[in-house]
Amino acid sequence: MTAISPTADHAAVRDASIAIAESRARARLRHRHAMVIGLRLAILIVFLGLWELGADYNFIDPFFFASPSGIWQQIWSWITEGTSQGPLWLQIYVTLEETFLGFVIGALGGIAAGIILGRNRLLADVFSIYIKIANSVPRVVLGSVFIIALGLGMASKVALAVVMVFFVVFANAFQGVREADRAMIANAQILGASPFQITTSVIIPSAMSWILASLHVSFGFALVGAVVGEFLGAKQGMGLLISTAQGAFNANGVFAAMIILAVMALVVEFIITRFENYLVKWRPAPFNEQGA
Amino acid sequence: MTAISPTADHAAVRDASIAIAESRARARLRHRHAMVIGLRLAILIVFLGLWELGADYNFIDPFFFASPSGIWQQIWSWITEGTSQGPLWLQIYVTLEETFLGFVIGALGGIAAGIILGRNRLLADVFSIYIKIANSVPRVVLGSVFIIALGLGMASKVALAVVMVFFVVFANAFQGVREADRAMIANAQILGASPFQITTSVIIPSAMSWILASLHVSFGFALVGAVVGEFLGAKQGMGLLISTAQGAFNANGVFAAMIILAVMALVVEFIITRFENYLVKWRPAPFNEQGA
Amino acid sequence: MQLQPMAAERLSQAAPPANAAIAIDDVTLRFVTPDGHMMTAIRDFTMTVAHGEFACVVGPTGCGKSTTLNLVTGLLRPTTGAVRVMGNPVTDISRDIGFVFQADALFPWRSVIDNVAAGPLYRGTPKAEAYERARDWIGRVGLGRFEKHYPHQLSGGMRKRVALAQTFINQPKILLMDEPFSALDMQTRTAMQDELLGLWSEQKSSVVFVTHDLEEAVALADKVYVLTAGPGTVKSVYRIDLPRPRVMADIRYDPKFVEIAKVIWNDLREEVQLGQSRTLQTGH
Amino acid sequence: MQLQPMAAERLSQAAPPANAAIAIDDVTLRFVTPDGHMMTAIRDFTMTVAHGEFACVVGPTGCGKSTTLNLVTGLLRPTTGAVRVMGNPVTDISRDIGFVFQADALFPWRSVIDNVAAGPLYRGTPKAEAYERARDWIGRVGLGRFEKHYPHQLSGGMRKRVALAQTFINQPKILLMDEPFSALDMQTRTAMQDELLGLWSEQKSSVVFVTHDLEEAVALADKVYVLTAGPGTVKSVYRIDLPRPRVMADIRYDPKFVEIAKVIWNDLREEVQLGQSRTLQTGH
Amino acid sequence: ADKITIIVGGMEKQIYLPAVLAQQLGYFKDQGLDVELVNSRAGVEAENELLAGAVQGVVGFYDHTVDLQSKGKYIQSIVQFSQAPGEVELVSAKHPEIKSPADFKGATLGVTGLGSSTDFLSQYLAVRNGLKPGDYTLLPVGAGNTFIAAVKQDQIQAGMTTEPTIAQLLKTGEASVLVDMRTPEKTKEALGGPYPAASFYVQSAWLEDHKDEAQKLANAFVKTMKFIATHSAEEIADKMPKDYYAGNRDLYVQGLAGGKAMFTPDGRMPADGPPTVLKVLSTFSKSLQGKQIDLSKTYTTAFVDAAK
Ligand SMILES: Nc1ncnc2c1ncn2[C@@H]1O[C@H](COP(=O)(O)OP(=O)(O)OP(=O)(O)O)[C@@H](O)[C@H]1O
Ligand SMILES: Nc1ncnc2c1ncn2[C@@H]1O[C@H](COP(=O)(O)OP(=O)(O)OP(=O)(O)O)[C@@H](O)[C@H]1O
Ligand SMILES: [Mg+2]
Ligand SMILES: [Mg+2]
Repeated sequence: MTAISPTADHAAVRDASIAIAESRARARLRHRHAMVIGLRLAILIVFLGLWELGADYNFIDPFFFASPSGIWQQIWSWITEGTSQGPLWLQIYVTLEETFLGFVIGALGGIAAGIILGRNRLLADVFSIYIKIANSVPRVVLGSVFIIALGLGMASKVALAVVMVFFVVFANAFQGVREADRAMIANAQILGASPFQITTSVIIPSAMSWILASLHVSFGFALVGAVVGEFLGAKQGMGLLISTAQGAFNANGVFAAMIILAVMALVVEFIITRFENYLVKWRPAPFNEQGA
Repeated sequence: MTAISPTADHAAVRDASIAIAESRARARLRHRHAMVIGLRLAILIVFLGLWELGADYNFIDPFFFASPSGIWQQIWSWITEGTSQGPLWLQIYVTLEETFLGFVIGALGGIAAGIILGRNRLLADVFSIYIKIANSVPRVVLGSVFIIALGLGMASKVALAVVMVFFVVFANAFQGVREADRAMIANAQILGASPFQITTSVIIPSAMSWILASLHVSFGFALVGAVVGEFLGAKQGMGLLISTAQGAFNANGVFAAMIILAVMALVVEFIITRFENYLVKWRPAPFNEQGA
Repeated sequence: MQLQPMAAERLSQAAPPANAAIAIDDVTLRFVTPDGHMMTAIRDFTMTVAHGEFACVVGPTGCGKSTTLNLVTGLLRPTTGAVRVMGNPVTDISRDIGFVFQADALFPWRSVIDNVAAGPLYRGTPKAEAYERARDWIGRVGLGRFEKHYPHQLSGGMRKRVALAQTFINQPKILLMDEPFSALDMQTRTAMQDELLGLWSEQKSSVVFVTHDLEEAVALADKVYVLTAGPGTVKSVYRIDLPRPRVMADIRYDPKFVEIAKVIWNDLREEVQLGQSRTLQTGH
Repeated sequence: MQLQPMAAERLSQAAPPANAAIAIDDVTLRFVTPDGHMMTAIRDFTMTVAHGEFACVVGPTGCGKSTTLNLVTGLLRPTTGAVRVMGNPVTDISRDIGFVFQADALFPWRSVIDNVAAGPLYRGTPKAEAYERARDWIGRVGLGRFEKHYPHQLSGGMRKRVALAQTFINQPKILLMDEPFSALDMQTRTAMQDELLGLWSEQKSSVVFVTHDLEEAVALADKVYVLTAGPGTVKSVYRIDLPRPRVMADIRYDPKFVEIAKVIWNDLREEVQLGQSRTLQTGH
Repeated sequence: ADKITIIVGGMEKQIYLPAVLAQQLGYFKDQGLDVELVNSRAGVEAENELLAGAVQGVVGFYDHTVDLQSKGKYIQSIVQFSQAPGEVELVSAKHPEIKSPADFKGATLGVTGLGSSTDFLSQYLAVRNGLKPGDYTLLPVGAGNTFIAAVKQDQIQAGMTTEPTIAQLLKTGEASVLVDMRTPEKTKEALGGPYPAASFYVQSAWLEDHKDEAQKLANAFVKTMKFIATHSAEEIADKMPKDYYAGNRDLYVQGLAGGKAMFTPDGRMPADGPPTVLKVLSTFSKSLQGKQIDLSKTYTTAFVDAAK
């Protein structure tokens, strides 16, 4: 057998080249990040530019479709002078509160229902038909039913947000539970897990990416629910702002409110993504993104 | 070594007992099916019974919440005498056509966008933010924009159904693509699959249960979108029927229309489930449901 | 030399002794095949494992070994016949059992130590104690440096060792193992075998061990079941009366061992060839 | 007897011959561990496989064998160093390669025959021909009766054989196999080995074969790489000059075979023990 | 003839009844017109469609013509259906202390939507009775069920709405009439002049090139107005689709009998109507402030005058 310890020289060369390789990899990552941001901005600028030009030259009628500069003026005047219903931040706060409550209740309800029905075949067979019926009810009609039943306060908007969120989350949680690996469930069972422990330690983690996928889309839905609720009758909120602007043929106002809603959605989206990255850190990276 | 062929006697006994065991298993299945149907009906009857009684004794105000008997009379009169807008089947047909078109376009668009963005990290990083923005736009406001841009005809309802469906399907297709097993993708790649072949033969099949889960919930959404569109302005359709009934304080009419919508949703749901069972017949049954 | 096929055990239709740890009594199990027909996976299968007995199962691939283990755990139900564990009919998945699956069944979202500690935690062991025992077992399977790794960051053999630690830590009274060592190199395998025998003799547990390595089977077992090519049934049963404790590194050189292995090997080869010719006939 | 470690090959820092089928040149690969540190999986790894050469890789579990194969396929990229296949640097996943994964990578939604026919269909073979060839290969791996079954309806060994057929049917110029036969019984394994050798000599392909079974390695290979315990690097390389064609059923009784195996075994054991003591040290 | 599409801001609403009635009586066909009625309850939608040129006419409130002119969009009423808004300020039975708009101080007033005519009229009533904006709160509650629920839940103490919500609340006794604007006389009393409301209007630019169609439409509508003036509520209800009173026919007839007086007998705009509207609107509508409105461009009686 030959001596196989590498010469000290070679080890030093290797370590140096690894350091270089790693700093190169980091630089690549930074560069990519900058490119993504750049591209996003480019798209945004091109889009807004075309819109503004279109509005200026009347390809796009600003009476109907507003114009970026008009929208910006509207937002600025809301910020500085407040809206007809009071300060802008209050409108945002009211809508956000309704949305958030509706989102949390709807998501928890959807997850719970999804898990219970996903774990119990008989319940699923019996009840899923009723869930499907409920899902076919037009939300706008439900809106008036909620206003009749719950009044014009926050409750009816929250309820509308809940019904927007519930079905999406339910459908995914249900399917996520059904997709849980049967060998893994069997393993947990044999290791001594009670049905409840199986649910918490196997079913929920494996349905997690399903649930998270539905949360991404359903926060937007909760927002829509709250705004529609405010549309039907409210004292405060972004929905009322839109409705008033519509009534006054103020397209800039309508689009300005929608942009504020979009920013709200993006902020929450960012938080959900953070949460998701925390939860799924155990996940393998795709091949090729793996070695350092 | 001993002779090990079983005696003819024993083989006969075995075959007979297998036959018995199998017929027992079939009987169990039939019995279970009957029980499920029975339970569903029981729930329905109890629910309708309580509703009717509540309406009779005025716990539930039938002026707002209708009553099962009134709803039935309304449906019957629509069937026999037609509605103020023409025969009932025409309303159903109009709404179904809008819904169906919206569903198909939205679902195909969502699947395509989900697959493209799911397969291409750069595109996903750049565009997903815009998809999130779009998803936060209240559908009712979009409805007005569509009506301005597309007119009061079918197009605006279809567009509204599309935007109800697109985001749910997109979110799931996107995540489904991301979840595709990396070893399986690598295997296909090594076996010689082009990127397109990988998409069709690995990515789509493994994202299929994600996509199907979203289709289940999103047909209901498409229906809602079409109805909301009709609410905003239409000359035919179930949404107009609801709107007229609401305007005439005809709670029975509102609920009757919603029940018709639910039946439509269930029929389509049944078809989707059939399709799903066909597509996922390769799937392992959970343990314990496996042996015959 | 008492080396004799105990095929009588298979042929006798008398109920197995009530006090057996595992009793599979004349079981047939059929699956529905893709074309809607029924396929018999195992047929007229009878097998008894006494308390504290170590049984190995060998047989050609696809003959029904994993199916048999799944019957004992309750993951599959027999079409006809009865399966009893500790004298009770198997109705649900039993907690007395330890099962090392043939395929990977680790929890991918749990690190190595969380995977190994799962069993004790499920069974209500206090957290500190559970993790201490988990750490001990991780050391025993040689993964001390990988406590915090997730399963996808381990090699195939390492994952298998995590699965072993996960099962062993529960010190099950009944231990079922489906080709547990086939992904390990010879040296690690020997160490694991010693670990297994230690656990077994300490706990007086009953073991059913499926393997393709006949020498491994003979080295470990009290009793070796040879199955026929699928639909599987017991072809012969051999009692291995090599003295215990056995030292895995040395036992292969025992002449008695070599002789036993040869006899069983001849029996098995006959069966495997039969199975092969049968599948090849219907090849295309 | 020319049995000599060719360790010189490892130590030489000269670039491998440009005409080699596979050339791994002084590669180091590091992973990020869960606690954010870097872990070196393989280090200063150099390996050359000539056209038509059959190389086996043995080493303790977790030493980096699968990682090495993944480098050749392009699934992983080296941190430093270069990997060349057929003289070209590996930039993407190559279609010239056949790879039998260590874990299951069959398509669960495709029946056995659709799985096996996948490769030819991807490569544009007409459907009828692809299925005909698939049927042929299914027969060769002894699964004729299971054409229509889905993977979850097969036993572990059957699935592995489907994977083999899936790879072999492409008749790849470069064949990488990660413990392909460990789930098979001895008889089936021998048949598969013969099948592999037949394919190899017919196609003149280059093979890298990872196994834990040293005897299998010696029986099959032209060259055996022995790796050190992780971070893996080449410890020694042995050239096996047993005459070909080799008949798997008989070669184990060749005295030269026994001698070679013993020498390599001693070399390997030393390494495995080292690896074990190292992990046990840091055990807890 | 080309198809003419007309949006009706709620086909089942009694204030817009002439549109559907004309269709039911076949008057459009008699004129050789192919008219299609489209329902759209949101007024804004209707105007937008009209301005976008997707439809030819709208049946809606006259005040929109004024409002739109302030935004540089010209539409004009060619047939005036009503000379009273057909709206009523109702007061909840729970609040007998509110005896006139002067008692609105501290109250929450229900309106169908902010920026709607109920909004402006409610405020106008309050201001006319000596209150300042800010003394009361406006709450948009929609019409119909949600309005009734808001009264029941005491979320609004008073509110302005139209038939059949009025009849429904009066029937159950949950509210009573505070200010009635269903007849021209009472409207004059409340607002100081007639308040032209439901009307048929078209885009001015369209009118230029389609005098012929406009005339035929005016003919049909004027004939309808005459029919209404010469028939009882009962007879009119018989002509309407059943779904419009599916809830309760008696109620519908009763409401129609009470509200029939708001309709003009001949479709002609009352001369002192437009100034009243401008007065009400310019008190509150921000968009009108500081704008010069040419009322003569918001309506024309030329077609009604020529109607045979
Ligand atoms: N779900 C199923 N549906 C249909 N057939 C099945 C199913 N599961 C197993 N089988 C069949 O049952 C037989 C026995 O399978 P089993 O997994 O028990 O084999 P095994 O002895 O463990 O083989 P191996 O050594 O390869 O693991 C095989 O022929 C297999 O095809
Ligand atoms: N994604 C990863 N992240 C971190 N470490 C990894 C990852 N993949 C592999 N490793 C580490 O790399 C080393 C080599 O793994 P590899 O799978 O190549 O071993 P192997 O030689 O194939 O072992 P076996 O014989 O058990 O299959 C192991 O220590 C493993 O923990
Ligand atoms: Mg098996
Ligand atoms: Mg490996």
